[in-house]
Amino acid sequence: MPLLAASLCRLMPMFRRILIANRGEIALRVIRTAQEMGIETVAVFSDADRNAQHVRRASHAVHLGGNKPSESYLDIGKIMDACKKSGADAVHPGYGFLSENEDFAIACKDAGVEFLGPPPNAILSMGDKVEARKIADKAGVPLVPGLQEDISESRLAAAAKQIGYPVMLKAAAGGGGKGIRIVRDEKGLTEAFQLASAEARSAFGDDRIYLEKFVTRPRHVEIQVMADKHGNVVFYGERECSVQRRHQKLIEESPCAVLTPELRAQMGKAACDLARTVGYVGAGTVEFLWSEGKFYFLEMNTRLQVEHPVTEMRFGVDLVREQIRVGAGLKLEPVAEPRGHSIEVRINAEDPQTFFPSLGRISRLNVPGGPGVRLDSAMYRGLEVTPYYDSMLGKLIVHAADRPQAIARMERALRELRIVGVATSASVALRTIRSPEFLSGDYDTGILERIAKGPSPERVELAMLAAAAARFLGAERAGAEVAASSAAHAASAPRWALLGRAERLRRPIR
Amino acid sequence: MPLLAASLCRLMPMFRRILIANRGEIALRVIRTAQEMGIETVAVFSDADRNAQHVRRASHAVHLGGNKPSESYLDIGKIMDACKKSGADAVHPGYGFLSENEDFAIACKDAGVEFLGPPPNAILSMGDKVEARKIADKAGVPLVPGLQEDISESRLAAAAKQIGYPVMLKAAAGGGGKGIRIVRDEKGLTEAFQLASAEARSAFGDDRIYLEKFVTRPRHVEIQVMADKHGNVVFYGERECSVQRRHQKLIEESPCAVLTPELRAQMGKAACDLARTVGYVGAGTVEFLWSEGKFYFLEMNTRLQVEHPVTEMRFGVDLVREQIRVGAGLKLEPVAEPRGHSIEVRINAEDPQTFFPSLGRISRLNVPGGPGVRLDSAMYRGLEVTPYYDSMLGKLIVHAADRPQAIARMERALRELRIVGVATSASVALRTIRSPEFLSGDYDTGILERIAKGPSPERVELAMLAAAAARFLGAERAGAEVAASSAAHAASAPRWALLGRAERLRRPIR
Amino acid sequence: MKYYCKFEGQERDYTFVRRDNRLLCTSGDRSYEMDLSLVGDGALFSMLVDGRSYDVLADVQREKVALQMVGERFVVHVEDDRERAAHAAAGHKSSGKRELRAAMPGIVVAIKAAVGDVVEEGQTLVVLEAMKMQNPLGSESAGTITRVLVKTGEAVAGGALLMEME
Amino acid sequence: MKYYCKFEGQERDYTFVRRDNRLLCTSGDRSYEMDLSLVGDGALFSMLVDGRSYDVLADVQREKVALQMVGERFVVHVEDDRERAAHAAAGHKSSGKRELRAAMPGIVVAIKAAVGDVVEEGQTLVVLEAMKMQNPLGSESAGTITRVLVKTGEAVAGGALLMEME
Repeated sequence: MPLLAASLCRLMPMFRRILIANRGEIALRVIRTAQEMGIETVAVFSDADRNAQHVRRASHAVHLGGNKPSESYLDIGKIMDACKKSGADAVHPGYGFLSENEDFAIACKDAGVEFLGPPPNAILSMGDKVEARKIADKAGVPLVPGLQEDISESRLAAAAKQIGYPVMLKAAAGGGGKGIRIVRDEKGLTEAFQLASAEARSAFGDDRIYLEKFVTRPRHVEIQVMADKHGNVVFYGERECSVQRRHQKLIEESPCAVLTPELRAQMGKAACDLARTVGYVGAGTVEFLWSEGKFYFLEMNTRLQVEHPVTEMRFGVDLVREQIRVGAGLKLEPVAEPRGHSIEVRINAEDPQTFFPSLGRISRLNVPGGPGVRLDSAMYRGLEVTPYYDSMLGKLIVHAADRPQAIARMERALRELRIVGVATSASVALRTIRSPEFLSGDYDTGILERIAKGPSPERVELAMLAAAAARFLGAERAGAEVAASSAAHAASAPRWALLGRAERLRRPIR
Repeated sequence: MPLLAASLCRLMPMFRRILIANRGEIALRVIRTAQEMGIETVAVFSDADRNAQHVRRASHAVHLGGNKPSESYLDIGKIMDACKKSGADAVHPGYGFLSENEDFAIACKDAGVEFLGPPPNAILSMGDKVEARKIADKAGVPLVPGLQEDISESRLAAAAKQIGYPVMLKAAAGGGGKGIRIVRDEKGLTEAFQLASAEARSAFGDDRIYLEKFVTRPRHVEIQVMADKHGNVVFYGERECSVQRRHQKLIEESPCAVLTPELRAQMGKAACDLARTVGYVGAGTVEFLWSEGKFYFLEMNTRLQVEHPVTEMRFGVDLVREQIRVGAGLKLEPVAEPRGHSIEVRINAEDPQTFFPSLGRISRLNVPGGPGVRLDSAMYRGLEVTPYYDSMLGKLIVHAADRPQAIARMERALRELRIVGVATSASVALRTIRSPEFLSGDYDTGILERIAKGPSPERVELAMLAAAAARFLGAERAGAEVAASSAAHAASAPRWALLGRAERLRRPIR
Repeated sequence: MKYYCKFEGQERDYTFVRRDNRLLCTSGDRSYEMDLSLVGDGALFSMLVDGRSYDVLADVQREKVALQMVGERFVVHVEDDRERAAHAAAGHKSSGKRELRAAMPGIVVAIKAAVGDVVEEGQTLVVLEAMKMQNPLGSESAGTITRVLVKTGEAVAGGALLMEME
Repeated sequence: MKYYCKFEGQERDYTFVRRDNRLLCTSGDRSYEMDLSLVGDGALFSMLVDGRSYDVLADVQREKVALQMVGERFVVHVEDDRERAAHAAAGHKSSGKRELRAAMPGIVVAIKAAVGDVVEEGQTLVVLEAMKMQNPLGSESAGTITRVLVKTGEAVAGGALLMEME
């Protein structure tokens, strides 16, 4: 009875209205699924985000005010007010911001609004990385050698010496690569500690740092879990996330090229056991280090992960839909057999050489299409990329029958993607997936340091020819237009100037 | 050994260079897959298409000259010259143009270039719709009552009376809905015959017409087949294509809501039998009429179909890749189990009320993203939609776990799609998929005539408020800018004018 | 400011007032709290109505406002106070002559009537080919052809005058 | 017309000549048959080189040409004959003073040196926070700080002058 099912889905949604306590592509991601489920959505927004896609595409929008996260997306009071004002009966926290804040989960509970994430206790115990390591240890999950407690600056040098260099400094409240530093010898230890603490304080409001041994040729492999309120816990395979720079993931793929079925099953079981131990509900990710055929618990992220689409495309599942269903008390749908291979590339607004953030206005945008390509992004032509928020503009995800085909598809999609107005990490990703190391599948978290920084000589030749051609075309155009054109056209040209504009401006007026 | 596989794929492609004897989205579609397979591509182009995406995205491009199809994409001599000039060792014909022209297939064979389609004999016998019916009849496939031979104007009235009204007039050389007319009584018969003949002559260079009984509440259901050079023939389920206007498909989906597994198997077997009978190679589609639980052979299209992505998304297969592999003499890959439901909407440049073609320049384009959405299109900002070619701008395809979810996803994707500069059929498609008739799955080829022509009263209210708000915003902006702004800005405003531009222009200068 | 909107026979007026950083809109006995924000180059705007959000593409050509929103296209006629007063003063003109215009750009492939022919309503007068389709253009009412302005084989622009009749 | 291109130490010159409806480009002993066509608003062009096709996005800012093509970004310096002659005549100027500039827009969260401090190469002088990352900005060479132009907590634009040293 398709009519009945569709009607029911519209007439009796599990929730009436979901408030999304987030911004950017993840807010849009949640809006898309909610809209498909016939559930209304409430966007919240800072001053800077008045024109953002999540505001324009939600069915409702509530202004929070301010530009700093602390005045808007991190302000629990304002967000709870927005819930009340808009009549939302559920909240999706996205990732970052309040997604792993147990006080927010408690505030939602107290207000009778369903928090689409795990119970506060699970957030609390997994959010404290030191505590999480203790719980994992008790559950029999192997750990990387390190100190399972936060350390002060005075004990730092002694502790690092005891574990042995290189060591990693990590924020106890951390996540998303913030507040992490690798230190190779005692010289840089104090400054790294200070920077990491400051970053941790700024990102999480908690500057506690712990130490871990930095293992050899580590790979970062994580397990996607999902739990319902009836005690069922499942996992949807793994994601390989070793392509990182500054401890921020740049490329993720699934399956991981080096994982045996046995190891996958062991890791999956360990992840599910851990989720059960803490009474988990909803979507979560258990991160492991993989090194020389062994795996070690890193941390559990008690939220939807940025890279969740990699899993969605392989398993044909909508993880946001499952989060909402589970939140409404429904049982988990069975996990389908995975199909093919998927890869995600994060598109960050940053200089491809220096990795510094690149700000500006997106004046032109060409997005890839065709088979097996997905773009999750809140970009639009005219978007101002501001310094207030994360530099990630979106995520490009591909799916194909096997790994070589998926790599070829990603290469094709990255070439189709054109963003003008800010520099992006896309060209670095393109060079990475074309590198012999990535193609072989035998890579580790150091891969980006080994990727060629510049384009190949043939490409440079081509680019010089094209640059000369651009000047030639501009000069010809300027010559042809010099009689007909007024200054009018040039005056309104965007930052990415019309060819020939510079030429015209250089000609004497009159 | 992923590295080896990827390298081999690049170093030893099955073809070195494929020429695409087509334009628009299908040329781009073939380029995408060839690029992913490491095969170079050659675009051919008319004068009007110098800037088209297929020209810019192919690795090579050859100018054919002229604007009319007969001077370019239909000129076998010019295309064979382009093959020679570019060193192409295979040709993909796309759909339309020369894709079902046996002389072209023969010319390729003679030139030692692989034609990525069936052998000339198969094209010839299936291309003549009268001949095709005879072959199908002999193979035991049920036929719609009708005349299996072409008829002249003088015998027309008698033949129609014999079959019984309503009747359909169809081009013997037809395909793609061109040269088809339904006639309900004798009054309109002669004019319909003349129009259909003229259309057939213009589209196929062959004005022969045949007659068929118009069956009750017919559905158009087709089977996708693929055959290799080793005698293997497979089918990838069916596509339901009953949402048509002017006999042009607008919405396609898979699976068909009313097909039983038994009937699907029968139709699949019939389609494969027919393909075997004519020694078929490559991708083909056998079209059936479905009416009251029975199916009747309509015709076989000896090419890749516009709506092939519907099948690709369900079966996780790249049909263009399979065409290329099969053309290179490789064996077919096994057919995977289908997953979920997919729907395609064709985006045509046409007035949504009158269905008349809409020409113009695409000045703004916002394409949908997120999970399960695919856009196959050669649109770009700046594209001039000319009267020389088909009005189809592209195809929007979605995939989801089941039919209601796929419909909801298509609704979401259609709302995200924004095209400014030409009117499109998108709003008609949106109203269609939201209609109770489509939602129920119980529809037939007459569905579009029953779809509400205009928006709902609530939407009209909203639109009037928004229109007033647009004028108000424009007036406010004009007021604010009146001092600061020069005429410069307005002078270069695009056709889709800046708000406030009209306001400013109306103010007295000085 | 007050605006008078017309869409397919329906009429509404809307008055906008900014007060204390708020924008209010009233229409008849209804009133809305509005928040309007231009996006990018200004063809797009975000409209919040009592907290409900709409993403509107608007092409304002004097009194003709073409919109894309909620997945639909609308063309709404909007007058402000001054325009309304001006139109009332000018009154309306109308012509007895009827015209057949090309509904789309295309090539004239057949002319089915000549000057002096008496034609019926709906009778095909011209066949236009565009995008490979043959499109018959019919008479909107019965009458007599007074002028034929095109020839077979001629390419015509959308909206071009093809025939006149009385 | 002749153009002189520089990219990361490499130099090439290209001469374009239109002849009989053809466009030829020569560079050293190589020559190419070209076909160039502007697309849309002209920031994009299609370049055919001996039948090979490239889709090029170009931002021409006088002699600085920023390109996006083949999946990469390039900034190529291009001079024409007149510009080359002018530069040769003008010669080069250089300054002994060194500057520390903000590599990106952000907020100054720490200042690690004061006027008069003698600093080493690579020593962190300022920490900038941008997009939630702490970015240490180091000295490019050893020297003495002569000016500090920013305060902790201050928001600075990309390229803003932060310190001067000698």
